[in-house]
This record gives sequence, C-alpha cells and structure tokens, in this order.
Amino acid sequence: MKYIIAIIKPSRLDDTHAALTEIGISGLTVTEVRGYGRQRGQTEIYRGAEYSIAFVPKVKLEIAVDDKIADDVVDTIRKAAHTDKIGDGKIFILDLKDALRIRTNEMGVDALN
Amino acid sequence: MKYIIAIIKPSRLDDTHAALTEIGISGLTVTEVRGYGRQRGQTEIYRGAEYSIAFVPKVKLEIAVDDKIADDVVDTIRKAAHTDKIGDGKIFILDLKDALRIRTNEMGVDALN
Amino acid sequence: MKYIIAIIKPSRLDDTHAALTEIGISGLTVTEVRGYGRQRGQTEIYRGAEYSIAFVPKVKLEIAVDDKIADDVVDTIRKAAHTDKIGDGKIFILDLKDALRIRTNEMGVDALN
Amino acid sequence: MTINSCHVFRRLPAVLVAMLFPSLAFAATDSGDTAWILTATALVLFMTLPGLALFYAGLVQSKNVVSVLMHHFALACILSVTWVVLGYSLAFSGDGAWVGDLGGLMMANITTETLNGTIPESVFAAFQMTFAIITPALIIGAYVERMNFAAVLAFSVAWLLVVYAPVTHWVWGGGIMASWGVMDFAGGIVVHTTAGTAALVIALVLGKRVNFPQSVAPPHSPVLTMIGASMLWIGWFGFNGGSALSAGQGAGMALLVTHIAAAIGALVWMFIEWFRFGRPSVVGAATGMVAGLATVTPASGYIGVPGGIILGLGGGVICYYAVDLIRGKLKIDDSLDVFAVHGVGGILGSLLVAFLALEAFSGGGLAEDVTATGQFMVQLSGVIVTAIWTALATFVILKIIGMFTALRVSKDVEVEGLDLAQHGERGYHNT
Amino acid sequence: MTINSCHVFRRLPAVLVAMLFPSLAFAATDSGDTAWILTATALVLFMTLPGLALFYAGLVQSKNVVSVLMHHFALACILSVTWVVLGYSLAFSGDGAWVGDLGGLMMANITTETLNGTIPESVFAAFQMTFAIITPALIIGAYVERMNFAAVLAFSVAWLLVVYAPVTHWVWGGGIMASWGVMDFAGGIVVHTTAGTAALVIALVLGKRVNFPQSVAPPHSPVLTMIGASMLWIGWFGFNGGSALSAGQGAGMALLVTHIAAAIGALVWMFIEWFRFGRPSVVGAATGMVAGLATVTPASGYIGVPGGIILGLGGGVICYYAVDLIRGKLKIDDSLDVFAVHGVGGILGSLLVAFLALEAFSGGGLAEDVTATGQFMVQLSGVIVTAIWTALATFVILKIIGMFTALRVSKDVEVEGLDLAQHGERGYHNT
Amino acid sequence: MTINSCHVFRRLPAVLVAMLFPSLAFAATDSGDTAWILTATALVLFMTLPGLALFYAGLVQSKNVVSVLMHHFALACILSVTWVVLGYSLAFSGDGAWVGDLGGLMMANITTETLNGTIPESVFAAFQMTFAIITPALIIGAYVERMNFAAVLAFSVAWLLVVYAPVTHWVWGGGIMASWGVMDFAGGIVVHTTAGTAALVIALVLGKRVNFPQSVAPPHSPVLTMIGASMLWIGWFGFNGGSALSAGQGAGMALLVTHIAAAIGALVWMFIEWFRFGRPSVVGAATGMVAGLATVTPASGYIGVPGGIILGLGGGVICYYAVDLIRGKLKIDDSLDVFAVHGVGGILGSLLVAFLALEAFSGGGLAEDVTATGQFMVQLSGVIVTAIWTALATFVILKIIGMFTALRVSKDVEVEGLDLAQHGERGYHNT
Ligand SMILES: Nc1ncnc2c1ncn2[C@@H]1O[C@H](COP(=O)(O)OP(=O)(O)O)[C@@H](O)[C@H]1O
Ligand SMILES: Nc1ncnc2c1ncn2[C@@H]1O[C@H](COP(=O)(O)OP(=O)(O)O)[C@@H](O)[C@H]1O
Ligand SMILES: Nc1ncnc2c1ncn2[C@@H]1O[C@H](COP(=O)(O)OP(=O)(O)O)[C@@H](O)[C@H]1O
Repeated sequence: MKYIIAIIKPSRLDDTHAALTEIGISGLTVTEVRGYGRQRGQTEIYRGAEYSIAFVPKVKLEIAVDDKIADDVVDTIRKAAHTDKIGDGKIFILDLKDALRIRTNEMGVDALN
Repeated sequence: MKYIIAIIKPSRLDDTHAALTEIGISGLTVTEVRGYGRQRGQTEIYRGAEYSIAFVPKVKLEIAVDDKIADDVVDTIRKAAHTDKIGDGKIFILDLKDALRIRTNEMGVDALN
Repeated sequence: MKYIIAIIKPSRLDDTHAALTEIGISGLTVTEVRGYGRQRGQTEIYRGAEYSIAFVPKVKLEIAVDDKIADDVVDTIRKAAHTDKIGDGKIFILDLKDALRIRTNEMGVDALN
Repeated sequence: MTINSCHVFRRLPAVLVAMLFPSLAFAATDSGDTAWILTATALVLFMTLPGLALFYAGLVQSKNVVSVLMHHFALACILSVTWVVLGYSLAFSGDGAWVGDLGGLMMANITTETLNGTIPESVFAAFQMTFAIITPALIIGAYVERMNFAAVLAFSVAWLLVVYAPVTHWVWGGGIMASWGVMDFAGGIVVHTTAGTAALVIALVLGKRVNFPQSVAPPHSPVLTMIGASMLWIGWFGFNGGSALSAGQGAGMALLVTHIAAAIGALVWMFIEWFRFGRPSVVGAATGMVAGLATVTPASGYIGVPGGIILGLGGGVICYYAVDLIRGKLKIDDSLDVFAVHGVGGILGSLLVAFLALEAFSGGGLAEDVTATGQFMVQLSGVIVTAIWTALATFVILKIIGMFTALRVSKDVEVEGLDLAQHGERGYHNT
Repeated sequence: MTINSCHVFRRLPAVLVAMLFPSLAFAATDSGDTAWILTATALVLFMTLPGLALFYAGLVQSKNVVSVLMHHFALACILSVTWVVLGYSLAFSGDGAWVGDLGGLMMANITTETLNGTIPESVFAAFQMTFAIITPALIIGAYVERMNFAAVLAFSVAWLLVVYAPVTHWVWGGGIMASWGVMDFAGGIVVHTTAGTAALVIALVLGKRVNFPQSVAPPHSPVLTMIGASMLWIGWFGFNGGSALSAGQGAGMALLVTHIAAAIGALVWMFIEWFRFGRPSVVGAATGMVAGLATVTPASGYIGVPGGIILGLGGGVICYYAVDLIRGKLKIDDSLDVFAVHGVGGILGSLLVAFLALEAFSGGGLAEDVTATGQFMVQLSGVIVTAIWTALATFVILKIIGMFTALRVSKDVEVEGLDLAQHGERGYHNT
Repeated sequence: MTINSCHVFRRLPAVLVAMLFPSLAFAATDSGDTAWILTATALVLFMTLPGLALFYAGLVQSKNVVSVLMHHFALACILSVTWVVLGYSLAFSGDGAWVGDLGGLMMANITTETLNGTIPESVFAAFQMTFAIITPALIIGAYVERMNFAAVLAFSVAWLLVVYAPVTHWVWGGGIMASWGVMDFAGGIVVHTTAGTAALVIALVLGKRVNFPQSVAPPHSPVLTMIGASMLWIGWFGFNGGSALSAGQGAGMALLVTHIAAAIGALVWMFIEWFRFGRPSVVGAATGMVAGLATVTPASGYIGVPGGIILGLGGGVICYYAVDLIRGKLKIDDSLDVFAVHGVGGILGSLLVAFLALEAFSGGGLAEDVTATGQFMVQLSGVIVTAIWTALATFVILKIIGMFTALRVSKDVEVEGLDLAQHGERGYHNT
C-alpha cells in the first residue's frame, strides 16, 4: 500500500476531491497547512508599511491506497489540481506498512475502502 | 521504529490520550483535520436551503514508537477510539527510519521517550 | 529521498525557516499542531479553578529532500530549533518513494527544488 | 420624519414656550427632543458601523471578510463627505418637485441658530446623514465577493446623488411624492425600495460569483452575523423611533411596533425553517428579523400594535419565499438577498400602511378625506416610480463606471479572495 | 421603577407645566425623560442582544456557540410576543394582590395618549419588555450545552407568565410586595432572585453535562466573553439608570453607584484570583463585574456612593465563594453560575439595601416610620416568598414540559455539539 | 465642557424657569440635557469597553489578545475607583491654579441636590469619569505585548493622579490654563496630548519588543480592529457632543464636525495607502479615522463644518507621516502608534483651533479682544506645558514603579505570549 501526501492550492480542493471520488476513492483526510516554495507569499499592508508573508495557505491531502491504484490516484490529483501556475504543489508517495479500520478491526487493503 | 498515524473522532481524543498514557506512551502530536469517508458530513442550513458538508471534523494522532510496542499502541488506540459507528477512523503504520530529540541530540529509540 | 518531519516550538519557526533557506532548502510545509510530551501544558484559570491543558502548541515542518542533503537538513533544524529547554521537539525521518511537481509533472528529486 | 408626522406628534413644551414668549419661539430647541435625535444619530450610524458590516461579513467566506468590512467603512466615510458637500442640499434645500437645489452646498447654511422643528438643524442633518450612509451600504449585500473596490466607491457616490438624494427630496424634502401624500415614516420607499431595486440590477449587471449556485459556501461566521443582527435591531430603534424627530408619543409607539415586527419576523422565519428542515438556524432568525424590520419601517409612525404584528407576520413569510424565488429558483446572485429581504419587505410595508394606519387597526388614521384605497394607490405609485427610476439610474451609473474601471475583480482574485488582493489584509491570522 | 422612586425623583418641569396649565397636565410627556427611557430601552435590549449572548457564548465550547446565541435570539423574539400579548397585562394591569388582570391583553389599552408618569405608556411598556426578555435569558447559563431547543422555548414562555409576570406585579405592579413596602429599584428580587433560583432548579432537574465535573473545557473564547461583559456594563446604565423612569437626579445617582459597584466587584474577583493563582483572568474580572452589578441593582436608586462601594465589595467576595461552593463543592452543574452570581448577588443586595439606604450611608432614607431592621424583615420576606414560588413553579413547568418533549438532547448530540444537530450551523468555518 | 462653552451654549428652558421662578432656579436640572449626558456617559464608557480594547486587541498577536483586553477592563475598574476616591476631587474641587483640593474626597459632596449647570453633579462626575478611564487606556497601545500587568495597574493609577487629574484641573477645573483662556473643548490637551506624550516616554523607557522592528507581525484580527474602530466612532459622538454638557445647538454642531473629521481622516489615510501600495486597508482607514477624531476633539465645540473638514484633512495627512517617522524611521516601538496618532492629532487640533474658531471659518469666534495669533500662543503654551509635565511625571512614575516590580515581563513570557503567563487564558480555543 502507498501513503500519498499531496500539497495543493485550497481553491483546487473541491475539484480534486470530486475527481478522486469519480475514480472510486472513498476516503481521504484534509489538513489546512501553510507552504513555502517558489511561490512567494503575498504582502500585507500595515499602517504605512508592507509586510511580506513567507507562507501561503495550502491544503494537504492524505490518502492511503492499494498499490494497484496508486499511480491512478497520483495522476488524478495532478490533473485536477493543475492550474499551470507556480505554487500548484507536490505529491509525495510513501510506503504504507499496514492499515486498520477502527470500527471493524479490518486490516490491510480491506481497511481502506 | 514505526510512525503511527491515527485518524479518530474528536470526541474520542481525551479517552484515547488517557489510554495511551496508561500504556506508557509519553509523547504524541495532534492535528485538527477534516475527513472524508463513508461517514457523510452533516448538512447545514442557510436561508431556506440545506448545504451538505463533504468533510467531517477529525483528529489526527501521530506517534513514533519502537517496533516492539507498535502493536500494543495500535491496539490501545483501536479500543479507546472505538464507538462502533461509521466514521470511527483508521490507523496507518509507516516505517520510521530515524528519530532525533532536538534538545539532547539523542537519536533512534532514545529520542522517543 | 527522505521525508523529514520536525515538531518544533512555534517561537522557533522563523529562525528555523531562515536557517533552512540559507542551506538552500527552497520548499517546505508547515502545520499548526498540538503536542504532548515531557513538557506539560500550562494551566488555565476559569472562575476559581485551574484547568491543566494536556497539549502545548507546536509547529510541524515537513520537508522532502534528496538523500544527500538529509543529514544536513536535520542538523540545521536541530541547531535552529534548539533552546535547550524541555519541549524543543523531535525530528522524524521517513523514506520517500517518489515525488511529483504538479505544475510540471517532474518526478523524483527534480520535483523537489 | 415627514412633515405630517411632525405635526401629529409635536410636543407640548415647545408650544408652551411659544405661548409664553412668542418672540423666542423661533429659536427654541427642545433639549429632550434634541437628546433623543443625537442618540438616534449614534444608533443609526451604529447600524452600519459595525452592525450591517458584521451582519454581511459573517455571511461571506472568510477570504472576503475584510473586503466586506472595508466596503462598509469606506462607504460610511465617502458618503458622509458626499452628503455634506452636495447630498443634503439636493435632498432638503429648496422646493423643487424632483430635486433640491444647491442652496445648501457644503452645509453652509447650517449654523448654531438654524432649527428643524424643535431640534438644531445640525442634528437633523447628521441624523439624515446616517440614512444616506446605510442605504447604499445595504446594496453591498448584492455584490460581495466579486465587485472591484474602486467601482464600489464610484458607484455608491454616484448613486447617492442620482438616486438617494432625489428620492429623499420627493418624499421627505417636500418634493413630488410629499405633495401626493405618500406615507413613508422611516424609509420603506426612500431606503428599502431604492436599495432593494438597485441590488437586483447590480446583481444582474455584475453576474454571478464563480461558484454560484453549485457550491456556495455557507456563512463563515454565524457569530458575526448574529452580533451584527443584534446591533441592527437596537439601531433600528433610532432609525424608526428617531424618525419622529422628537421624544414623545410618536417615537414611543414607533419603537414599540418596530420591536414587535422584528420579533415576529424572526419567529416566522425560524418556524418555517424548523418545519422544513427540523433545525431552526440563527442566520435564518436574524434574516427574518431584518425582514420584519424592513417591512415595518415605512409604517412605524402611523400604526399601532396590531399593525406591527401583521407587518412582522407578512414580512417574515413573504420575504422567506422571495429568497427562495430569487436566489433558489431564478438563480439571481443577489448574494445576500438584499432585494428579497429589504426590497420586498420595504415595498410590502409601504403598501400595507394604507390599511394598517386606519383606526380600525389602532393606527393613527389617514389624512382627512383620504380613503384606504386612495392611499394605497398613492403608495403604489410612489413605489413604482421609485423602483423604475432606481433601476434605470442604477443601470446607467454602472455602465458609465464600467467604461472607466473594471466592475468585477479578475477570476483569480475572486478565487483567492478579495481580502489580500484588494486590501492587503487577511481577516484572521494564526499568529 | 417603583411608585416610591417616582415620587422621590419627580422632576420639576412636569410640575411646572401642571402649575401653569392644570388642564394640560394630564397629557404632558416630558421629552427629556422620554428621551432617556427610549435610550434605556435600547440599552437594556443591548444587554441581551448581543451582550449576554456573547458573555455566555464565550464561556461554552465552540461546538455550542451557535446554540447559545440562538437561545438568546429566539428568547428575545418569543418573549417579546408573550409580553405584548399577555405578560404586560398580567404584570401591570389591574390591582390584584397576586397577579394583574387581562385588561391589557395585546397591549390594547396603550395609545398615543396614555402615560406612565411623565413618559408615554408605550415607552414604559417597551422598557419593561426588555426586562422580561433578559430575566429568562439569564437562566440560559444554567442549561447550556445540553437542553433541547424546543424545551428552551416552551419553558421560557411558561416561566415568563407563571413566574416573572406575577412577581413583577407583586413588586412593581402595585401587588402584595409593593404594599409591604419592599424596596427593589431595578430587579434584585424581580430579576435576579427569580432567575437565580430557577437556574438552580433547572440545573438539578436537567442533571450534569456528560463531562462535568471531570473535564469541563475552559471558555472557548474569552474574547467574546469580554465583549459581552462590556456590553452588559454599558447596558446596565439603562437597566438601573432607566429604572428611575426619568432623566434627573435619581437616574444620575443610580448610574454612578451602579458603575462603582461594577468596578469594585470586578477588582475584588481579580485580586482574589491573583492571590490564589498568581494570574488574574479576564473572565474572572468580568464575572466579578456581573456580581457587583447584580448586587447593586435592587439598591441602585436608594443609595449613595458609600453604598455602591459596599455592595461592590460584598457582591464580589460572596459571589466568588458561592461559585466555589455550588460548582466546586456541591458539584451542581449550574453551568455558567447563574445562581452563584446573579441569584446570590441579587439577594444580597436586596437584603443590604435596608441598611445602605439609610442616610448614615448617604442613602435616600427609608420610608417614614420604618426602621432598618423592619425594612430588612420586609426584604427578607420578599426574597423568601419569591424564591419559594420560583422554585416550585420552575419545577412544575419543567415536569409538565418533560411530558411533551425531551428536556435534554441525546448524549450523542451533546458530545457532537448542539450547533449542527439542533441548528444546522457551525460557529466558525474554515472557508 | 469648559466654562466658556457652557456659557455659549446655555439653553433656553433653564433660563425660562429661572425667569418664572427665580427661587427654584438653583435646583433645576434640565431633563433633556441630563438625558443626553447620561447617554454620553454610556457612549464614552463604550469607547473603552469594548471599543478601544478591541481596536488595540486586533492589532497585536493572538497570543496577547487576552492581555490587551484585560488591560482595558482592569483599568476601567481601578481607575473608576481612583477617580471616585481621589481623582475627581483633585480635578474639580476647589480653585487652586495647579491642582484641586481634597474637598471632594470619595465624592462625598455629591448628593441628589448638587448640580453642574443644568445636569445633576452625579452625572457630570460620571461623565468625567469615563474620560479619566479612556485617557490612561489610550496609553496601553504603547506598551502592549511586553509590560508586566502589575506595573500596568500601578502606573495607570499613579498617572491618573499625577498627570491626568491636575491637567484636567488646569484646563477644565478652573485652574491655570482656564485662566489663560486655553480652548480645549473635549480633550486635545487634557486627553490626547497627555496620553500621546506618556506613550512616547513609556515606549522609550520600556524598550522595544523582541521582534521589533525586524519581524513585527501584522494585526492578528482586522475584524476586531474594525469593530473597535466603529465603536470608537459612535462613542466619540458622546465624547465631543457630550462635552457641551447640554443637548442643544452646541452638542449638535460638535457631533456634526466630529463626524466629518472622522470620515475625512479615514479617507485621507485610505487614499495615501492606495496610492503607495495599490491596496487600501481597513486597519489603515480605521487609523485615519482615529487621527481625524483626535484632531477635531479640542476644536469640536468651537468650529463649523469647514473647520471639521480641514482638521480631518490635516489630522489624516500629518498623523500618517508621523507614524512613518516614529515607528518607521526613528524605530521607536510605540507599538500601536499612540503618540503619532493621538498625540500628534490632539496637538495639531489644539493649535489649529485658534484659527478655525474664527467666524471666517464659520466658527463660533474667539473670546472678545483675543486675536487668532494671541490664542495660538495660548494654545501653544498649553500644549508645551502639558507635554513637559506629562513627560517628566511619566518618567519618574515609571522609575519609581520599576523599583518595586518589573516593568517588563521576561523574554520567555514575551515570546510565549502574555495571555497564558499573566492571565491563565488563551484568546481562542479549538474546543
Ligand atoms: N521540498 C518540499 N517538501 C515539502 N513540501 C514542499 C516542498 N517543496 C514545496 N513544498 C510545498 O509545495 C508547495 C508548492 O511549491 P512551490 O515551490 O511554491 O510551487 P511548485 O510546486 O509549483 O513548484 C509549497 O507551498 C509547499 O507547501
Ligand atoms: N483511504 C484513506 N486515506 C486516508 N484517510 C482516510 C482514508 N479512508 C478514510 N480516511 C479517514 O478516516 C475517516 C473515517 O473513515 P470513514 O470511511 O468515514 O469511516 P470508517 O473508518 O468507520 O470506515 C475519514 O473521515 C478520513 O479522515
Ligand atoms: N513519540 C512521539 N511521537 C510523535 N510526536 C512526539 C513524540 N514524542 C514527542 N512528540 C512531540 O514532540 C514534542 C516535544 O516533546 P517533549 O517530550 O515535550 O520534549 P522534548 O522533545 O524536549 O523531549 C511534543 O509536544 C510532541 O508534539
């Protein structure tokens, strides 16, 4: 199994979520995060001065998936989150040793969907 | 070492935390997240219309543990977070290569407790 | 590649970020989290009673890096986040299988910087 | 606020002074009346700052909260200046049928001697100024989350001069509608019909928000909305009660019926929601309250308790279904339902006053020789003429401004939120 | 507010008018008095909306913030209607000893001619209505985070009619306690004893919150609580100052002593916390302020500056330890300490006024031939009779309502929070 | 508020009563005037609680929001007591040139008979108390995020007695500056010059915040700041309008020019930001509003509409560049720009009033035989003497307090935030 972490633009969350649902992903977890990268934070005004904000708001998706569909999931996220502008974000893929559904005690791939 | 990620219901946080403390877990990290899964988000009312919320509030626990106690920790979380209702959440287990305590520069298992 | 997760004190974020930028790290992701560890939460007052708060505010950094510079990054965080007081935090190092830049479709190390 | 109402409720002490010292009478301010209108001025400004600002700000997404607050704040400032320089004169100077004259430019005629009834003219002008602020501010609800700030300012200033000031003159400044005998105690026509109509036109001209109607986000902060609604309720005591321009029976009864209509409007909305969805919401109750208040406004100085009850009921029910119609069925993105709540409510009250002012409903009665149907036709004419002029003028103003600056922000800015892009601020920080 | 106080503080101009034109005197409203009571009406409504609502909302968990706001908002609406239809009549119509009559149903007798003292009766009725709103609203603090919304509404309406209106009649409506000579300027008995006692009973009948007392969460927003507390303080000027029903020496002194007691109550609480925990909290200071205000309320029109100081001190200290006792020791989940703060404070002030009204304390003095001890016994009787009736009636109302609808929400709803389950809203969104 | 102003704006009815019944005249309160000053008292307290508290709280980091609110709340309490016990006497009792006497200790002389002009003395004393609260509260902006709470309290109490009360006596209590003929209608010298100067001194004595100026965080909540600013605006109607001490022409014109200056100050700031950065901010507009208000304050009772416009413009522009100078260039950490906005604005208005009061600017005119230049020199002397005394006294008070308790919190506490460490509370919770 793979543990996929995607950092995307908040404004792409709804579409990405919809696209994932379409390919049958039935579970994921979302966190509000702040990102630093090539996309620079905007500046804020405060009483006659501009302050630059190092971090920009991003959204992190975490999705545990079976190895078989990992590529498909990555591809789907990539397409849905894509705006072709700096700051579109990254997808990271980690190995997932095991998973467990708390309600039923199912393990492994069975826990995921 | 293992890096355990558990997504649970916010209302189970206190009990789960207490249960983990009891088995000697002395460190963990908590994040407010939003989850999507079989449990559907509730609907909200806004001026004559209902809106369904895709995501439900969840809490994410991250706990780095020695391999020896990983199973025990997973089990403890499972029991404490269990309510037997849809949406109880998942536990994910990843491999942890290394750990370091910033204060003392201890590495590996020593950094964990 | 490595996926480095660091839990540090919020007050060390700016300096740590600056130190990482200096060694050429051009991307990272930050999350507000709450931590439980040896450092105990402060107490709060409410109408004639003190309540102890189990969790203290922490900040989580996530940085995906090439294996070659992983040690350097860990070291830089350690130094910058260090205050020599309990609660300075931890650094966790996981294996990263793959990475992808959404904008350009670059993969692997190329996606990181 | 109308000349009628002043006559009806003229208070005793001024009369007394006049009888004792005829030569002094012209100069007599009544300290009690003045105290109340000073207070009412504060209350009505409070309705906009921060009342309406919070009410609206809570309803949008958090990435636009600063922009909504800024719209209100900046309008309060720029419209005050517009009012002082030109608006007051156009509304209240001279006796043209259609518009005032330039005799009161820069409020040059107001001194510490001039009076309006029993209060200093400075107080009257300031009180009226707070109405000239909140009316264009009501329209904000139609264009939140997408209108360009420069266009917001330009539109509001022009609209104040071309729509609000003349209509005020027609009704309260001794103009054409005053001569028809239109009854509008505190602004069913002057405030709510104009603002509501303009909201509809601006919503159509600007177009919908990018995510409307598929995925409109629910209010980001019912807390702010509830705080704002409470302030609107309190402030409306000054709005309607102050429109008596004196602190006597007229103000008292206006306050009482205003309060009743607010309470009933809110309850109606709450129970409809409860019935339909099983869960009454605080945003719903607050909206019903505003509907009740808008509806009672034109009638508040002419009716008794039964009138207040009926207008609360009518306003609550009809505005509820108006929201459904405009936003739900017609898919017009009058984003915060300005027309459906203020426009519809204000019009409803402006028409019903013809009947509810009758003594049969414990009202103060109509003018001599006027029948309820006759008055109703007068009211209807007033509403229609005002709505037509407002719609036309609003449309033309927008088209002209559109030649000089963008009416809408870019799609990118709309998606990212107006706060950072237009104002360099975020509503809520983590640090 | 009492007939006594009206006599003491009757103002000159009305007298003057009466002397000059006896035939007009019956119809004379005083514009200054009216201006102040109109303002005071706005101030007291402001205490509930949004003052008390925010004060309480900040103290609960964020998953219940909407429900607390909604309780206040809905009560303000439904109790206004109840007051208009029936409550006002039961409290102020007729001269029965125990309850008013039905002569004032629907406020049908109030016209633009009727007076109360020197102000229009419409203003008096509206001012009293704001008291009839806030008193049941105070009780909300006892049942937050667990009571079922339908039961909240039903209970509050019934309680207004069965407890509040009669007690008001006893004390201020010329009923039995007025004839005993009970002194209650602005509601130590009528408002605070009734609300406090009811809170205790409802807390016992409903039972504790699931997490009480092991893991009660601290206030989710001291910011909201502080804002609400500030509004309560400001609004209390209208509550106590307005109870003079005129704008003269009586109102002035009431405002001054009210302010002093608030300030001292807050300081007392703050210094106790500082001493015990090393850290004075804003929620603590705000609570002490409310304690001081509740304590001074019954006395505010009868005392001088020294009385204000003593009541602030007494209220601060005694309410602090009452909280400790009720919530800390007895583990009664009167969740936001309504009895310990309002009840105890109001009773304390109602008893001490017998002494502090003496001229020795710069007070206005007692009625002729009345000793401090005699007055004290009268006050004690008033408090006891009111508390007993309130306790009984509250208990019975709850039991009856419990036959028709659940008093509490289910445990699941309580754990998930009332906001979404009962109102379909969340207090704070991310978007 | 000055004796002058009372004369100018003395109202008719009191005169009337005096003519009819000379023997009663001494005892006549005017109910209208009293109603307005009761209201104004509520409005000015509202400026501090929660107005200024929110305005300042929104500008700091979220880890210090409770501490800022607590500073305001605790100061309101402790300064009220200080005022009652000693401050009022030092300011308004006796006729010394430099300071009052102890004749009014504990407000012992205030009864329900004593008057100030046409209002009860209790109302005058309470109204003045609200000024004695807000002036030290303004200084909070200089020391937020680092000053030790115990030192905050001690400093403010001492400062009230050593700086505020005497200066009030000089200007409004019949002291030395009153005899010079200094014009200060509502506190350009008494309030803003003193608070501004003290802010500068305290900023220098305390030193900078650890992260100043490299990484100052932007305001954590423009929403709170905007709410607070709105309340300041509304409340300022009571501040300046109430300083007429009557409800007549004087109050009306003061309110009108106050409003205009606020609006223009805000617009000036907004347009400068728009021009410089392309994005006008709500915090900027609110700051400009305060600058306009501070600037118009000393002049508000003496000028006409043109004066209001000029002071709004002048205050907006000059305070904007003063912020740049003090915080930007000189790197003085007067954290929320108290001197640059209040001090500079108040001084500017105190000087310009000498010209703007002329009839050429539609002002009320200067005293007989006084030229504008002559008046200007008087004003300048007033400002300079006040600034010098304030600076000296502030410095000495801080040094003395520094012997008994730490003026600043430890660096650790500053980094972690004052809220938990000093008050055991956090502003915002997750639960
Ligand atoms: N090495 C990294 N490790 C973790 N997160 C990263 C890394 N690089 C970038 N990110 C995240 O991805 C977001 C987008 O990256 P950025 O460089 O701005 O644009 P792009 O993805 O288009 O190159 C950043 O805001 C940050 O949250
Ligand atoms: N594949 C997944 N990857 C990551 N998180 C998941 C995944 N599936 C579910 N979750 C998380 O677990 C939570 C509970 O899952 P859900 O399907 O609602 O109930 P259950 O765990 O009882 O099957 C979700 O809200 C989501 O946060
Ligand atoms: N085993 C663990 N797994 C995950 N996070 C941990 C673990 N132990 C500690 N942490 C995180 O590190 C933070 C600091 O740990 P703590 O024990 O308080 O101090 P120190 O790092 O100085 O030993 C905690 O607040 C928590 O967020």
